[in-house]
Amino acid sequence: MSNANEQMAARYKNNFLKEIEEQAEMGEWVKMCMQCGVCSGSCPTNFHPGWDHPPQEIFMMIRAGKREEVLTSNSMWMCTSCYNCYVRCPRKLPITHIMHGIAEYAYRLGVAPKFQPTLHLSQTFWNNCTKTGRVNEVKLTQSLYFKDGFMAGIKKGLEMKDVALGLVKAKRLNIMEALGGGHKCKDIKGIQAMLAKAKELEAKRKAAKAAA
Amino acid sequence: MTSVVATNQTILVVGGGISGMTAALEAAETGKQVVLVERNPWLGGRTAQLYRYFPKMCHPTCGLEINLRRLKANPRIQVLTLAEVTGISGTKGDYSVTVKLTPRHVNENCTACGDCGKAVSAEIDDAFNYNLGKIKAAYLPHSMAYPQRYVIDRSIVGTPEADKAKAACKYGAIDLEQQEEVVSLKAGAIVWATGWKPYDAEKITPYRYGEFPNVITNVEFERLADPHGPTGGKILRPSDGREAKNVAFIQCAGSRDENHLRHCSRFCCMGSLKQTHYVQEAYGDAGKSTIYYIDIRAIDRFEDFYAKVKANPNVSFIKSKVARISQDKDQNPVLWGVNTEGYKRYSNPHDLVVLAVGMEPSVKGVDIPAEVMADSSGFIMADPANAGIFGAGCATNALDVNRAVQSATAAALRAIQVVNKVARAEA
Amino acid sequence: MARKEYAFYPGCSSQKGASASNYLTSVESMCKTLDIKITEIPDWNCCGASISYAEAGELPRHVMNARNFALAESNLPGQDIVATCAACWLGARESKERLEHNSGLMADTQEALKEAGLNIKAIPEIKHMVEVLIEDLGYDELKKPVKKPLAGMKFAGYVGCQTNRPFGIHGESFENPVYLDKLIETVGGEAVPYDQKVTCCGGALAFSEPDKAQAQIKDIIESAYDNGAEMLVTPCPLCQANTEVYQGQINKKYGTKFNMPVLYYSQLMVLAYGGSAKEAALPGNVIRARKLEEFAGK
Amino acid sequence: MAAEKKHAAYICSGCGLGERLDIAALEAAAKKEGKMQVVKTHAFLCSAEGVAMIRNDIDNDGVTHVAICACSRRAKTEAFNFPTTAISRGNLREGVIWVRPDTDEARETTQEMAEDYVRMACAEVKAMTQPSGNPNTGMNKTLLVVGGGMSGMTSALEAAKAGYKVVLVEKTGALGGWAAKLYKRVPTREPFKAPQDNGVADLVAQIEADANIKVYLNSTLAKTAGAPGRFKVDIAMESGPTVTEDIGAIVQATGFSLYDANKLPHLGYGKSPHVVDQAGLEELARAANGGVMKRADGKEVKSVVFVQCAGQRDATGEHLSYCSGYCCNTSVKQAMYFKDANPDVDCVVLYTDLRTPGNGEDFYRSAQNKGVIFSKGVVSEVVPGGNACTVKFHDLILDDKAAQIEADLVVLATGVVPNSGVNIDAVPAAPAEATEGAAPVVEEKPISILNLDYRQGPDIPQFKFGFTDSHFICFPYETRRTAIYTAGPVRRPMDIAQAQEDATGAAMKAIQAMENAGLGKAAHPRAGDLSFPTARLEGCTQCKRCTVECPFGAIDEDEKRFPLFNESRCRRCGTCMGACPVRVISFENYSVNTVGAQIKAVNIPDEFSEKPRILILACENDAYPALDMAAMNRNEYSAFVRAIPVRCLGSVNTIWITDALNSGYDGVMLMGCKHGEEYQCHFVKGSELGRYRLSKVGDTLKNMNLEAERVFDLEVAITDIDTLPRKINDYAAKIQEIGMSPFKGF
Repeated sequence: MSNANEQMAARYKNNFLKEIEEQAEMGEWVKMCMQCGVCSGSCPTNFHPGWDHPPQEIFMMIRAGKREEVLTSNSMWMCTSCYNCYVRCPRKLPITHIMHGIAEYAYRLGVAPKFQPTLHLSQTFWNNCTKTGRVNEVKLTQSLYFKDGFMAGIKKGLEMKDVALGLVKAKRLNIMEALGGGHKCKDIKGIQAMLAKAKELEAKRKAAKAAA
Repeated sequence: MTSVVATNQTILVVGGGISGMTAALEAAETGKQVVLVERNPWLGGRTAQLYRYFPKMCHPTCGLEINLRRLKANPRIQVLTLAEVTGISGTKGDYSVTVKLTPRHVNENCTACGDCGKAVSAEIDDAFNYNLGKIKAAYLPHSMAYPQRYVIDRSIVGTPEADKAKAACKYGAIDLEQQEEVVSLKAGAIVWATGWKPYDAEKITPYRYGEFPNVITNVEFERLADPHGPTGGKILRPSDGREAKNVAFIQCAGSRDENHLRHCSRFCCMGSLKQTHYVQEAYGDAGKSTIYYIDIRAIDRFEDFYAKVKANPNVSFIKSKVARISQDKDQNPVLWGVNTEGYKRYSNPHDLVVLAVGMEPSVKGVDIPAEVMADSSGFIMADPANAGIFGAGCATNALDVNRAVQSATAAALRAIQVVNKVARAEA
Repeated sequence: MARKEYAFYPGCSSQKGASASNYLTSVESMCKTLDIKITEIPDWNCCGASISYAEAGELPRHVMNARNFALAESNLPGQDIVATCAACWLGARESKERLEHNSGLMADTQEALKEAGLNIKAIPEIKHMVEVLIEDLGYDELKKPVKKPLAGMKFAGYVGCQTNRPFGIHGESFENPVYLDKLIETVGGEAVPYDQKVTCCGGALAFSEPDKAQAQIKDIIESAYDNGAEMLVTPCPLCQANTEVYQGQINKKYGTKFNMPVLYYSQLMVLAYGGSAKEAALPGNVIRARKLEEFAGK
Repeated sequence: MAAEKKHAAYICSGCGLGERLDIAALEAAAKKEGKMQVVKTHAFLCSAEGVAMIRNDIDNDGVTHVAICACSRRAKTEAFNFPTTAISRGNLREGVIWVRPDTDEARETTQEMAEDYVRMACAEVKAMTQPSGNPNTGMNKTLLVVGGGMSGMTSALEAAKAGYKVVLVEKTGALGGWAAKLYKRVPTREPFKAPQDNGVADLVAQIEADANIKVYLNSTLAKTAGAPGRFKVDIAMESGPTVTEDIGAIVQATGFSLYDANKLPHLGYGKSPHVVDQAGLEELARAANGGVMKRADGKEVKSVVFVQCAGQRDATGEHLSYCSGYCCNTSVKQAMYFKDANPDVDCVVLYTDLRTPGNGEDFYRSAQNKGVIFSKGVVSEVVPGGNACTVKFHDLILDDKAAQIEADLVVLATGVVPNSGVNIDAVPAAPAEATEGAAPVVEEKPISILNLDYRQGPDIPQFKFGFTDSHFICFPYETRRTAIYTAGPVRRPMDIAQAQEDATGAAMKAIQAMENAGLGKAAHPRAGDLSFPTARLEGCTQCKRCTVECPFGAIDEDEKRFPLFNESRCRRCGTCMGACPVRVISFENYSVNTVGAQIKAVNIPDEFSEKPRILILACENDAYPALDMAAMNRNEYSAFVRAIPVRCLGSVNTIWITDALNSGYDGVMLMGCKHGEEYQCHFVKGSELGRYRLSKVGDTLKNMNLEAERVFDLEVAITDIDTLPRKINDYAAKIQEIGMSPFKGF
């Protein structure tokens, strides 16, 4: 287990619920769940066997202190941000954001599943779009396909060939972007500085809570 | 012109459902003068629209028969139907009340012989049966309607249809000239027993009520099971009249939900447990019921009723708030969700889905014509500042019939306390 | 002086050469016809989209949107922000809501913005282009310029998620929103009823969990076909891309014969307003909408 | 009322009666067989003019008895209301023309039907006198309240506020009952977020300040004798003499006892001081008084588990099978005691169904918001440890059968049992035994609360699980001991808020009972009925059937072992009348004779006429309305039946049946309410007793060597508007099958 993880586990001893409430975005809502299951049923239903644990079950596991099972789970990473659970919850829990929050926390602690494709996507996307302020779709797709190493990338690349070609034909994928070209913001520096500050502030806020 | 005899020792009861009738009867049978005001053209309220009661599976109309006999035998109660209180002024022990009377267009000469109904061809929605069927525009609201008099629906007044009805009546009972009138009366105390309304199921959009014909509400299901109902007591699908043998009951349809009703409506669990008996009664072992629930609230001694239903192999329970309903090509509603006891996904087709819609106080949204205090759900709260106006029954809380009647009986005493005080003061 | 002016937030996908460039093209010609002036927010940046949650965390995501607010506010004062991308719109609206209801978050955001020499006074209203059309103009206004009704053409209005939940278009139900159907009818087309109208296309998981996402997409297209639709219509670039570009792969995997064009509402409107195939950016569709191309030719 | 009788029949020819029936023939029947001095026909009898005609004959022509031959007695009741005059109703509309086809072949039998109903109405009214009211009334208007808890105090105060004197008897040394032991109570007003003051002190203060309320502490009831309006109650005080109070009516609010947690060793109770029941937790809370919660050994509680349904909702039969209703909210409240004092205390509530109805949902939400954890699980065992207890349970959501929690303290929600005194039905006295005069065998324990000096036992009959609730949904204050009402948790498991509402309602009913007893009027369901039973004791054989069968314990035995009627306890159902083998019991307006005369008034065609006659005796509350409504729906049935409404099947005397069969009726249908556990008879045992009695008719039939089918007992519900006509027709067909009775023309 990672260092950060051990620290937090120690800090919150046996109270995983409290840990989530303080450290995960919207975590303070978890305690309000009444286990009706409408969120679980609302999650895109063709996704099985996608979910090990649907939201309502995750919440129950948090209350039951199943820390490792929750943080290392794949489940939160299956969220497509469709917001069905969010709008149907009779207790008005912002479930979509809670799922994101728990996932983000697991990642922050370094205990999220290794090679979790959605996590990788999230990293890649954010790094891509914050690099220049705007998404470079070609580089995005490249880095996605090559995430499992070069050969796999080629394979995936071939798989996706038709897709890519189609887009290129339709002038919706600009190979030029791969070579330094492509869209970017003017004030990249400002954006970087701004984001650095934001990261710093957020880390401070969460640490303060843990310290309290 | 309608004349009402009332003094500041009179008790005004607003609402002629079982709570209002009870409050009125208990007070009158204790020697008090009572004016009973009801918005419908008939007394009995929503209990009269139920087929059976839990847990005894007996018939509400049986109690209604007794209450009506008590009423007919009691000269101290004046009943105003098609009447709504429009204003209350004054204070405890001395209220002045205005009541708006909508014309029935049929006077006390009516013998309920039915000739006007035969003469008229125009049809209107059958309100008593929650609009599941149609009735003639000259109608007796239902077999136990009191007063036992026909009603000429306003929609035909001024049309040849109404003239047909008038011509058919041998007893001069039809008065098409009747106008809306407002009567004023005194009252020493007021019992507010305006009851409840089923939560509007169309607002629960994932269940597609109003879009899918085979998704109905619990109150509508009562009418399907009742021999007086639109299907003569047969449980049939609205879409195609086919027998509905595989019925789903969705609990907390609107209740316990911050997007709809925050409170638990209390009666719906027992209501659905009761309604599984209707399915069993109609189709024997071919009738299957499934109850989708969060918590089964079969409170206190009702537990044994729940236990009996649970023991019935034709009834299954799934701990789940149904996420959404879709419809297959045969118009079977398909329920989607997860059984939370051990995370089991389901997508179950049923012949018919009954939404156990919750209880919304009728006073909600309506401005009660007096400073009556209501909580944020719209239920009337006991309020020292209005010590002469008392809530009763489901206007005060989500109650089953039994508790509503208790509440109404209590309200009657509170009202009597006020008028007795007035009497002592004037003696 | 146009009758309406907005600070335009196209978003990354709706840039020249990007995956939704055809959306941009059609929106621009649509706005011209409707006399709506959209001015791009100078140096706008990515909204971060939903998917960035893990790497970005909370504050940085809001800060990214806040920067756009600040830029719009200072450069295009008094103008509402209009986004064409569902994700941009949702991301921006979420940030606006969160910042306005959480003073601590707002303070931190301002502090971060300072690093880029910006700050927020009051966050402008944030609208999706659909809201501009329906709420600011109204269906009647949208009908007026129709020269060539898309008569006899059957479309499945695919609303998807993010223009629908959690905020949604005012007055629409989450389960069965009808604004797309109404737009289709406004331009003379026929909107077919089908039950996958708000099914999720998988969103960003089309990249990370392709099998699962494509299973969803299959349901959507299938249901559209079953109910007699010839084309799909969407308000969202990601929905458009997902439902369009993977049809080939789905055919391979499931042995289906999908070949259903997926258009933006804006493309239909441009055509109905008499615009050319080019103005409607029909060539931008990977699955060519032949029927519409002929229609535009006539 | 005029000294000599004058009988009049009024026939209506409206509503199609004139078109369908030969009115002249009806008039003739009323004159000839009906022997009416006055017979008039009106085309619209219920009109102001028609009513005025009758009114005038009564006021100016000395008419004392009126037979109205028009529509059903259930229709136009207000129009035909002549309080001082004996009235009978011949049901020609719902009873005849609406259930018969308008065809030529039907005309003859329909006319016969109508003529019979006219004769029956005349015969009935001639046998009636207008009730004059019960002479032995008691005028006392003092309310006795037994039990000084929340319910009792509320009943006392609410009655006093209405201006009535109250005697309040409490067996302990202080008022307040269980509520006084609560640190706080569940909130009763918005926002329903936090526990509120238990409110006891306030009520006690009000009672002490109220001159209308006399309180006896440390006191019990030694004897309760008499009847509504004239009870004599001996109050035994722990120290000092027994005093006698004159009482008008009684509210019994004797509350509950806790279910004995010692019966739950598997949940650790008794094994560890750190396993308590909810009452035990209240003690700890009162000790902490808002500060940190400590347990018996003084250790601060850092973790607590609440076990719901401990020994409740138990299917094994070992513990309580019911749910006590209030415990979920109580645990929610008690968890807040901990959280409000220290948010870091771990509180877990283990439940199977969380039951917080109404606004309790807000209270539940509030507890979650305070960090109380709710888990759906079934507890198998609580293992006491040295310092902490281990709660083992099956987590139903995570489907973890081996789930367990360590806790400093465990609270068991054990529920309640009612303090309802002696179960007088413990060994039911079957009517059979009764005939030998055997008194119902009565349990020794528990000790009686009311010590009623009643023939039928010392306490209120119990309903389910020992609770004394009413059996009726529409009538929660139905009681089998007139003017004695129970209120609060003794009646049904309930929380304080409900108990106070209930206590107010019970006070209402008790006040009403006193008022009506004073006026000689019956209580529900025949509210206001002035008739009352009288017995010709010279004919009485002291068989005691009446005293045993009376569902309301109205009849005792005097020192000479004759039945002693306590009219103000009587509910006028007529069960005694039906029970009496020598037919000495009758009401002025309802007697063996009023019905017998109707039976005899029917014209019986001869054996060869192919026209059988079937007598229907129908319960007036359910079966008769069902027949009426069938008619309103124009559901036709056989012209061979003649229906007579009876107050209750229990009032049916077998002589009616044997007379009918002797005089040539071909069949008899008895229509009564459902009986048994889920009975629907509004006189409780009426239909059951009636049926039991009539089951004996079989012998009579044998002796007359008639087929058993000639008497048919039918259970009818008020909704049987379709099935009832069908069953009537089936029966008529069967009778024609087995042939005409040989007893005609004798």
